[in-house]
Formats: sequence, structure tokens, C-alpha cells
Amino acid sequence: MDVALATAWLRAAAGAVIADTDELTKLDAAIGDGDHGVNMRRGFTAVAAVLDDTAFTGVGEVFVKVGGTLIAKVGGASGPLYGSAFRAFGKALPPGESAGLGDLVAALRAALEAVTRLGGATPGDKTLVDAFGPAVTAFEEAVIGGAGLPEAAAGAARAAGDGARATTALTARKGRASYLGERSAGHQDPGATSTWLIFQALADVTAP
Amino acid sequence: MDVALATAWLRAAAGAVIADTDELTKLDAAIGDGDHGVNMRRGFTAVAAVLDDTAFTGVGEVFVKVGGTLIAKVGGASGPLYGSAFRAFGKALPPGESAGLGDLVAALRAALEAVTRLGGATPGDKTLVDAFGPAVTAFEEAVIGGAGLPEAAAGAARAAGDGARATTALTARKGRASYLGERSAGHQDPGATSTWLIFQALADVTAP
Amino acid sequence: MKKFVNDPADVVAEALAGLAAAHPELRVDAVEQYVARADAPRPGKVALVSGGGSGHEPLHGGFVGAGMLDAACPGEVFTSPVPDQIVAATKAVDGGAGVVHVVKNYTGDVMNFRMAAELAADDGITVETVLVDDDVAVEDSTWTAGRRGTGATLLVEKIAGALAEEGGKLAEVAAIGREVNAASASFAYALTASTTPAAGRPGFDLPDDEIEAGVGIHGEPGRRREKIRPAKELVRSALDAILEAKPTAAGEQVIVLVNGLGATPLIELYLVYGEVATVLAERGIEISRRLVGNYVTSLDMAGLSITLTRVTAEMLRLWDAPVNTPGLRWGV
Amino acid sequence: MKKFVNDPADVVAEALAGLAAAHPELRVDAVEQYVARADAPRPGKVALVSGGGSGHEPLHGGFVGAGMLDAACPGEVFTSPVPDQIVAATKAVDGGAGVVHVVKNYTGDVMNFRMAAELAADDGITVETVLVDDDVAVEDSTWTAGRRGTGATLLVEKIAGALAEEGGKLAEVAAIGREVNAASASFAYALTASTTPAAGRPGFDLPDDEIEAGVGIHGEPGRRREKIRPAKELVRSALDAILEAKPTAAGEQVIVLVNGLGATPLIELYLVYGEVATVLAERGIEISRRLVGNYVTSLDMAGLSITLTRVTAEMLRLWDAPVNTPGLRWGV
Ligand SMILES: Nc1ncnc2c1ncn2[C@@H]1O[C@H](COP(=O)(O)OP(=O)(O)O)[C@@H](O)[C@H]1O
Ligand SMILES: Nc1ncnc2c1ncn2[C@@H]1O[C@H](COP(=O)(O)OP(=O)(O)O)[C@@H](O)[C@H]1O
Ligand SMILES: [Mg+2]
Ligand SMILES: [Mg+2]
Ligand SMILES: [Mg+2]
Ligand SMILES: [Mg+2]
Repeated sequence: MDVALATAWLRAAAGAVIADTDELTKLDAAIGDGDHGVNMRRGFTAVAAVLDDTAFTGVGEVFVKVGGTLIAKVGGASGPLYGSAFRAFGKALPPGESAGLGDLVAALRAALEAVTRLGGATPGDKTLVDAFGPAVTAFEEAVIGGAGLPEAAAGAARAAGDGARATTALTARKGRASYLGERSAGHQDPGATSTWLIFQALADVTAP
Repeated sequence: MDVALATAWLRAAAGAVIADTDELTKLDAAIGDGDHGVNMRRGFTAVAAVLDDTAFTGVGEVFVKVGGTLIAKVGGASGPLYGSAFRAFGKALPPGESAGLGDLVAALRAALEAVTRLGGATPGDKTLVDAFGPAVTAFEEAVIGGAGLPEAAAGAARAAGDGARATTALTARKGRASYLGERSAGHQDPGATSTWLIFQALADVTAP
Repeated sequence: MKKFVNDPADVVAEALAGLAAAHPELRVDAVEQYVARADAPRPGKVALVSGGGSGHEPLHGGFVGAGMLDAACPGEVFTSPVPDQIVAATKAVDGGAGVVHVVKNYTGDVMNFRMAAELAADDGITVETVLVDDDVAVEDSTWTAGRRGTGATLLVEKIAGALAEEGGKLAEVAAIGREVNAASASFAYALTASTTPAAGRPGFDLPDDEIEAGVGIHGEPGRRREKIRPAKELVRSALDAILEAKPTAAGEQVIVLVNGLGATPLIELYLVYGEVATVLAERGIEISRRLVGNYVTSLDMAGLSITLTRVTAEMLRLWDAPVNTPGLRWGV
Repeated sequence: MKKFVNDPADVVAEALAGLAAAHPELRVDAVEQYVARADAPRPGKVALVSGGGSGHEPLHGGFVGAGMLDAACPGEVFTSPVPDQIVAATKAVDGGAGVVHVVKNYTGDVMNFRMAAELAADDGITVETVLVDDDVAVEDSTWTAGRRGTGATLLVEKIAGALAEEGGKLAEVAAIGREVNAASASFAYALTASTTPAAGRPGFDLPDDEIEAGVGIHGEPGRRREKIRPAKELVRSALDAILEAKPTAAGEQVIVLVNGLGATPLIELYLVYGEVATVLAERGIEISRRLVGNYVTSLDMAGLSITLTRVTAEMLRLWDAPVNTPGLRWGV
């Protein structure tokens, strides 16, 4: 992955998140406070502007900058979580113009770790971790199995989607939805859904 | 009219007003503040209690007492208006157990005068005067024409009803409905409607 | 209907019981149904009594206390109080120097207070009445009951109350109350109707994109229905109506009241105040003081009113004087 | 959606502009988006900074001023502020004696304030964090994000703010804030959902005879849905939950906050206060002070919360100390 692909991914993610603002908001209204869509739109609108305005020399830089932008713009629970994830992802990449598949695997692990360290969620808590975790595992396994980036990204997106959909049945144990207790079951988690959108964007821009 | 008939009339009026609370409230909600039904119910509930608890020796006394009760219990615009009307009506009746048809005509005139003196409304202002005025005139004309109480009361009730219905077309110029300007047209006046109920009660209790 | 009530018929009495429990510095007469300062009557002090239908809280009961009202007579919801009640309150707070009745201009309020004033006069109490009629949405003509009393009531009660507190005479207190009223104009918008406990449903229906312009504080519809517009535009229209009714030159000083009608969040009221400040700055009108919040309400109506009062130095001084009531407090 | 706004995206910024125009005693930084006392930083004084999503006004911006907060960081509606904003406010009011962050226990608030505290520490500012988690509708277990911060935030900010004002040290101010939180419990009901400007429609639908019990202040549904019941019964259930969580013996003293969530008329809040007073009197619990009104709101939600704080003499003394903010004022 080079700077051009990184920015293409992030632009596609921004487009997807912004396009699905209302959907994300609706999911969050059901079991949260109805701002996830607007939070993500605000953050990714700023991300798109930053991508336009900045000349990057290293691929890691791109993600560090994007993470910082999300922390500074999103607020709520998702801002620090996504922001830290992207920062950790960027920091884990090697310096220079591009990163290899193995680097991406390591960076994804670092990002996931940042999220769980900060938010304390474990799988099954009905959070974005339930899409993020399976996506990282699927990506890693695909790479181990010899897949290229397009295939690994497609697998990650599929796993994220499955993970997001599977949150519907869960009872939340972290974040705002946990206040609803058992009433949180029956609704798909908004953060898991936006995580899916972000992995889907990577699959889209790398698809052959 | 003797004390027994007077109390019978007022009890019937109380019954009618209380039964139509919601209807009166609905009319007042359209062009006023939606309390006329509840105001009248509160007042006439107290009137019924007073009639139960008091031994009257003169017919005029009954109405003076009822008027005072309405003033003390109703509030709003209708309290002082109806209260003063009943007080003036009672005060205009001769002392003693009963009053004749001519006395009733004079007392009705006195009551109407009390209302117009206090409220300043003239016919066509879309107030209870638009039911009250025609009722008094019809009663008077019937008596002049040689009718007995049942017939005069029936005529008064008819005239009050016609007057009340005719307020629908009018634009209010007095009371709360006047704030709506031309938007007050198209709705029947609540006060005129309760006046009609009171005259109808007299027709009912005197009907042969 | 969903409200925090028991029997709808008991709302006013039970709310008064709560007021009494919450404010030991007030005396609530549950039988006669009035709220008075616990230290009333204060010999030699002109007393201020106001009242009107309930549902406008904190007006009037919440404005009883040092520097404002001596007593308030709450009627049933949106229904003016009755003469007996007003007489009882008037007698309870009369300190021998006369009583000022502050009356909002509604037919019912005017008639009931007039009867009470006559009864009080029979008992040797001199009553002066200050009529408040600041709502410029209603034309003041023989074709209406005259302008309604709305937001300016707070200013009249605060400023006249301050003069009474510092020893003003009956005629002076009434005079400044009338002056404040004459210098005030208000205009209101409603986004939704209010629901009285007795009626149990909203007074009128409003489509999701329409508002009522020129409403009062009794849940009645306004002068006209219009499409919702940005706050900026609504503020300009309201200020146009207000300034047309009470022309105010550049350099003149005003107190501004941006008043919520009950269900409008403070965040919107402050946004609107910002728009008011912008428009008045353009016109060179100086905002000397301001108040933003829910003060003269209409139960759970979503809406707001804007009141401008052109003030003299004396009015400003009295506005700044200490006041200690449940609904308005400063300087103490 | 009907609201007094212009572009929904600008609501918070425009409301802050209105707040700045209305209160010259506050300084609003429109770029960094915080509200501070105009006289901050005050050398040697421990500074209090709070913040959280907007839509809870007067909390927190309306509690900035002498005797309470030094600064508040409003986030977008119902969205916690971001670290940069909190750092900017923290730096702006730090008088060298350290800063207390008062943080309501929501995942987003906690994480953003934690990041800000770390950044501030890098700049040599000592930050103590007081977490508020008084809402007993949520169980405090590893199966939830812990109890939410609601009404008690006002008490923490008032009492800790008073101690800071009179010269309390960082550790002392933080300690009394934590003590107040530990002594507090709240429970809320919603009759309707709130509508954020961004969403434009209510967060959830409630049938005409149902309410949500155990709601927070972010428009989310509560712990359970139930049929509307008389106020008497709702108050008893709420107090049962509160007193079970924080057992309070006869003879103990409490401050009571009956807090409207936005669209509940004061007349209902007072009625409810009356019921609270009745129940506590039965149990022999003494109400030392009380506050009835809209203080910690959820936009236009019809609903209310009840907070009880068991108080020591020291807490009462600090509660009574002068406070001068847009939303709370006495003694000055
Ligand atoms: N502790 C946590 N760990 C991981 N993800 C979390 C945690 N808490 C919340 N989230 C995610 O954040 C999402 C909500 O984000 P958002 O609505 O933007 O923030 P907020 O909850 O502050 O309003 C949830 O759907 C969930 O996926
Ligand atoms: N000036 C007036 N003269 C005669 N009747 C009036 C006058 N003003 C109001 N009314 C009558 O009073 C009725 C309203 O009574 P009610 O609703 O009980 O009082 P309020 O208007 O104070 O709420 C109106 O429908 C009208 O018939
Ligand atoms: Mg959310
Ligand atoms: Mg009426
Ligand atoms: Mg009325
Ligand atoms: Mg949020």
C-alpha cells in the first residue's frame, strides 16, 4: 500500500460513511443517542479536507494524520476509538512511501489493540470490536494463505459485515447501548456498521 | 316561578352543562383557551352543592346565591359574566316565594343588562350575548303575545340555539377569540353555546 | 395524556403544596389559594399583587418575594383567579399603604380583578391597577379585547416591585408599572400547541412544517399560520412587528427578554438571543440588560416570545435592585 | 423538524454566540469552542472544568462563573467534546494550582477527557478527574459502561466549585467532588423522546399512554417501558430505587433536586417536589435544601429526574456559598 492507495481508501471510506450518515444515525437512535452518523460525517468530512490539503511523503503519516483529525473532530466514543486506531495503524507502518502486506497485518493488529486498550471491549460486547476483530483475523489469514491485497481486503470486508450483522443478536456490555440492558438486543451496532463500511471501502478501492 | 321550579331549572342547567363539558371545551379550544367546559363544570358543580345545602325562602334569593357561587368558582371571563347575570336576575325578582311572568321578563332584561354593562359586548361580537339577547327578546315577545311559561321558555331556548349557531359565521370582537381576528370565524362561540344549554334547561323543566 | 399529575382537577392545588414545601420563605394559603411573602404584610410598604391562570410558571407565584410581588393568585390552568381569592390575597399583604394589582389584559382577568378591587375598596383598601398589554400581535382596537399581557408582565412586576421595596408611594409604584408597560412590546411564535391537564390533548394541531405566529400564552392559535423559517428570519419578523409598534431610535436603551414558552430548549433561546443582538446592533439600539430563559410560559408549548422594553435610567436602576424570588434572584 | 435554528450544523456555535452576547461576564472562545469566566485564570485558584455534549443546558456553560465552574467545553449535541477543546479550556483557566475535570460517566466523555488530561499533563498542568455516576437506573457492573452521570453533576460542580472559590487545594476540591458524587443517586422518567437538530425526528416513539423509566439525558430509551401512572406512584418508585442504591436513615439530611428534562412545565415539577417531600417526611429523612427546575436537560424531552444527595454540614455550607452563573445564582 502506497500513499496514493492509502488516500484513495480513506477517500472512499469518507464517501461511504458520509453517504450512510442517516443509516448510522438511525441505528444509533435505536440503542444509543442518535449521533453516530453525524459524528462520523463530521470526522470524515474533515479527513477528506485534510487529504486534499496535505502532501504526504510516507504512507504511515497519512493514517497518523487522519487519526489525529478524527480525535479532534468526532468527539463521543467513536472519535477517540477510531482516532487511536488510525494513529496506531499509521505508527505501526514502516517509514517510507509504501508498506507491504505483512506490514499491513501488523498494523491492523496494532490498531485493534489500541481500540481494545482504550475502550476495554472484548468480542461479544456489541461494539465496533465485533466487526474490527473478525476483519483483522480474516485479513491475516488470507495473507498467510498467500492472498494478495485485493483478496485479503475482500475477505476482511466480508468478515466485518458478518461481524456487524451478528451484533444484532447481542446484548451490549460496553458503551451507551449497555444502559439499555437486554433491550439493546435486536438492533445492529452502529459502530460495528461504520467499521464494516471502512473495510468495505478498502475492498472497493483494491478490487481488480 | 317558585323556589322549587327555580332550583329544578338550575339543577337541570347544571346537569346539561356538566354533561356537555367536553363539547364546550372543544369549542373553546378552537378559538379560545380550551377551558370553558371545565370552568362551567366547576361552577355548576358548586351550584348543585349549594342548592342541596341551602334552604331558600325567596325565589330571587336562589339566583343571587347561584350568581355569587359562579363568581366565586368559575373564574375566567364566563364566571363574572354568568355570575353577574344570575345575581342581577335574582335581585330584580320581587321578594317572596314566587314570581310572575312579567317579573321574569324584567329580570331577564336586568340580567342581560348586567352582562353587557360588565363585558361591553354588543350583538354580533360573537359572545354569549348573541344567544342571550335573542333569548330574552323571544321570551318577552312570547309573554306579550299571551304565552305561558312553557311556551315562552321554549321560544327562548329556540332563539338561544339559533343565536348560538349563528355565531359560527361571525368574527369575534370581544373576549379571547378576538385575538384570532378573522380566524375566529367558522367556529361556534362556546359561551353562546352554554347560554343556550341554560335556556334549554328552562324549556325542559317547564315543558308540559 | 402524559403528565406528571395525579387527578387533573388537583394539579393547581398540589403544585401549590409543592411550592409551599419547597419555599419556606413563602406562605401558601391553600384554602384561599394564594401565595404570599411569609413576612407580609409589611407595614407602610405598598404591596404588589398579581395573578392569572396557572400554567405560566414561574409567573406569578415564582415571582413572589423581596423586591417583586407580595402575593400571587393562581387561578385554575389558563383560567383567571376569582374575586374572593384576589381579595383574600390583597387583604393578607396590605400594609396600609395601598395595593397595586398587576393585571394582564384578558377579559376574565380584568373583570375578576375589577370586582376584587371594588370589594377591597369596600374594606378600606386603596387599590391601583396596572394593566399589562404588550403583545403587538393583537391590534389594540375596538375590534379586539385589546392587546394581551405577556412577557412584559415580568418587567412590570420586577421594576414596580423594586420601587415598592424601596418605599415608593402607591401612585409612584403604579405609575412606573404603567410606564414600563407602555415602553414594552412583545411578539411570540409557537411550534406546537400546549396540552392542559383538563383537556388532555393539544389545543390545536400543527403540521410538521408549520408554526403559529403571533400567539399568546394560553395555548390559543396565533394570528396566522406560516411555514417554519430559519430562526434568523423569524427574529427579524418579530422585531419588525415590535419596533413598528414601539419605534425605538438608534442610541436608545432596551431590556431584552427572550422567553421560552415551556418546551423550547435553552440552546435555542440563546441562539435566538444572538440573532436579536445582531439585529438590534444593526439598528444601533443598545441592549442594557437581558434575560434568556423560561419565565412566562404556556405549559408545554414549544415556542418563544421576544419582549423589548425601552428603559430610562431609573428603570434600569430598579431592574438592577436586589430581588429574591424562586424564579428570579440577584443581588441577594 | 421544527426548531428555532438556522442550519442544524451550526446550532452549538450560534448558541455560544448568543451566550457570549448575553453574558459579558463570560468569555466564549468561538474557535476552540469553550466558555470561561472572563476573569480566568485566577492565580492560585484551583480551576474547575467540565463539559459534555450540548443539549443539557444550562449544564455546563450556564454554570460557569464565580463559585462554580471556571470553564465548560460544549461538544456537539449529545456528543462529548474533543480533547483539543478540553486542553484549550484547561490551559485557559489554569491558575497554577491545578485543574479539576468534572466528567459525567459516558464512554465518550471519559475517553476524551482522559486524552485531554494526558495532553495537559504533558504541558505541566496537574489534572484531577471527578467522575460523576449517579444514575441508579443503570447497574454498576462489568456488564455495563457503569452508571451514567446525570443530575448530581450540578451538585458536584456547585459544591466543589465553592470550595475552589474559597481557596481549597486541588486534592481537597477533587475529594469533595467525589464525596458528593458518592452521596448522590438519581432516577429519571421520560414521557416523550427528544429531537436533536441533526436527526430532526424524535429518538424513539412512545405510545400515548406509555413512558420510559430509567432514562438518561441523551434521548436514549430507558431501562423499561411502562404505562403512565399517577405522579404519586412514579415518585415512590423512583425514590425506592434511589434509596435502595444509597440507603439513607431517618434523621439524615439531603439536598433534593427535582429536575426537568426540558419540556416538563414547572407546575408539574413542583407537584412532584410535593410528593417527594411527603415520601421523605414519612421516612424521617430531612430535606435541608432543594432545587426545582430545568437544570440538567435533554433538549425538548418531557420528563424529569429526581436526585438525592446525602449531605454533611460542610457540603451544606458550600452549597449555600455565593454562586453567580447564568443558570444558578444566589448570595450575590
Ligand atoms: N468501549 C467501547 N469499545 C469499543 N467500541 C465502543 C465502546 N463504546 C462504544 N463503542 C462504539 O461506539 C459506537 C457509538 O459511537 P458514537 O455514537 O459516535 O458515540 P457515543 O456513544 O458517544 O454517542 C457504538 O456503536 C460502539 O460500536
Ligand atoms: N366581553 C364579553 N362579553 C360577553 N361575553 C364574553 C365576553 N368575553 C368573553 N365572553 C364569553 O365568554 C366565553 C369564554 O368563557 P371562558 O372560556 O370560560 O373564559 P375565558 O375566555 O377567560 O377562558 C366566550 O365564548 C364568550 O361567549
Ligand atoms: Mg452515539
Ligand atoms: Mg376559555
Ligand atoms: Mg380561560
Ligand atoms: Mg453521543
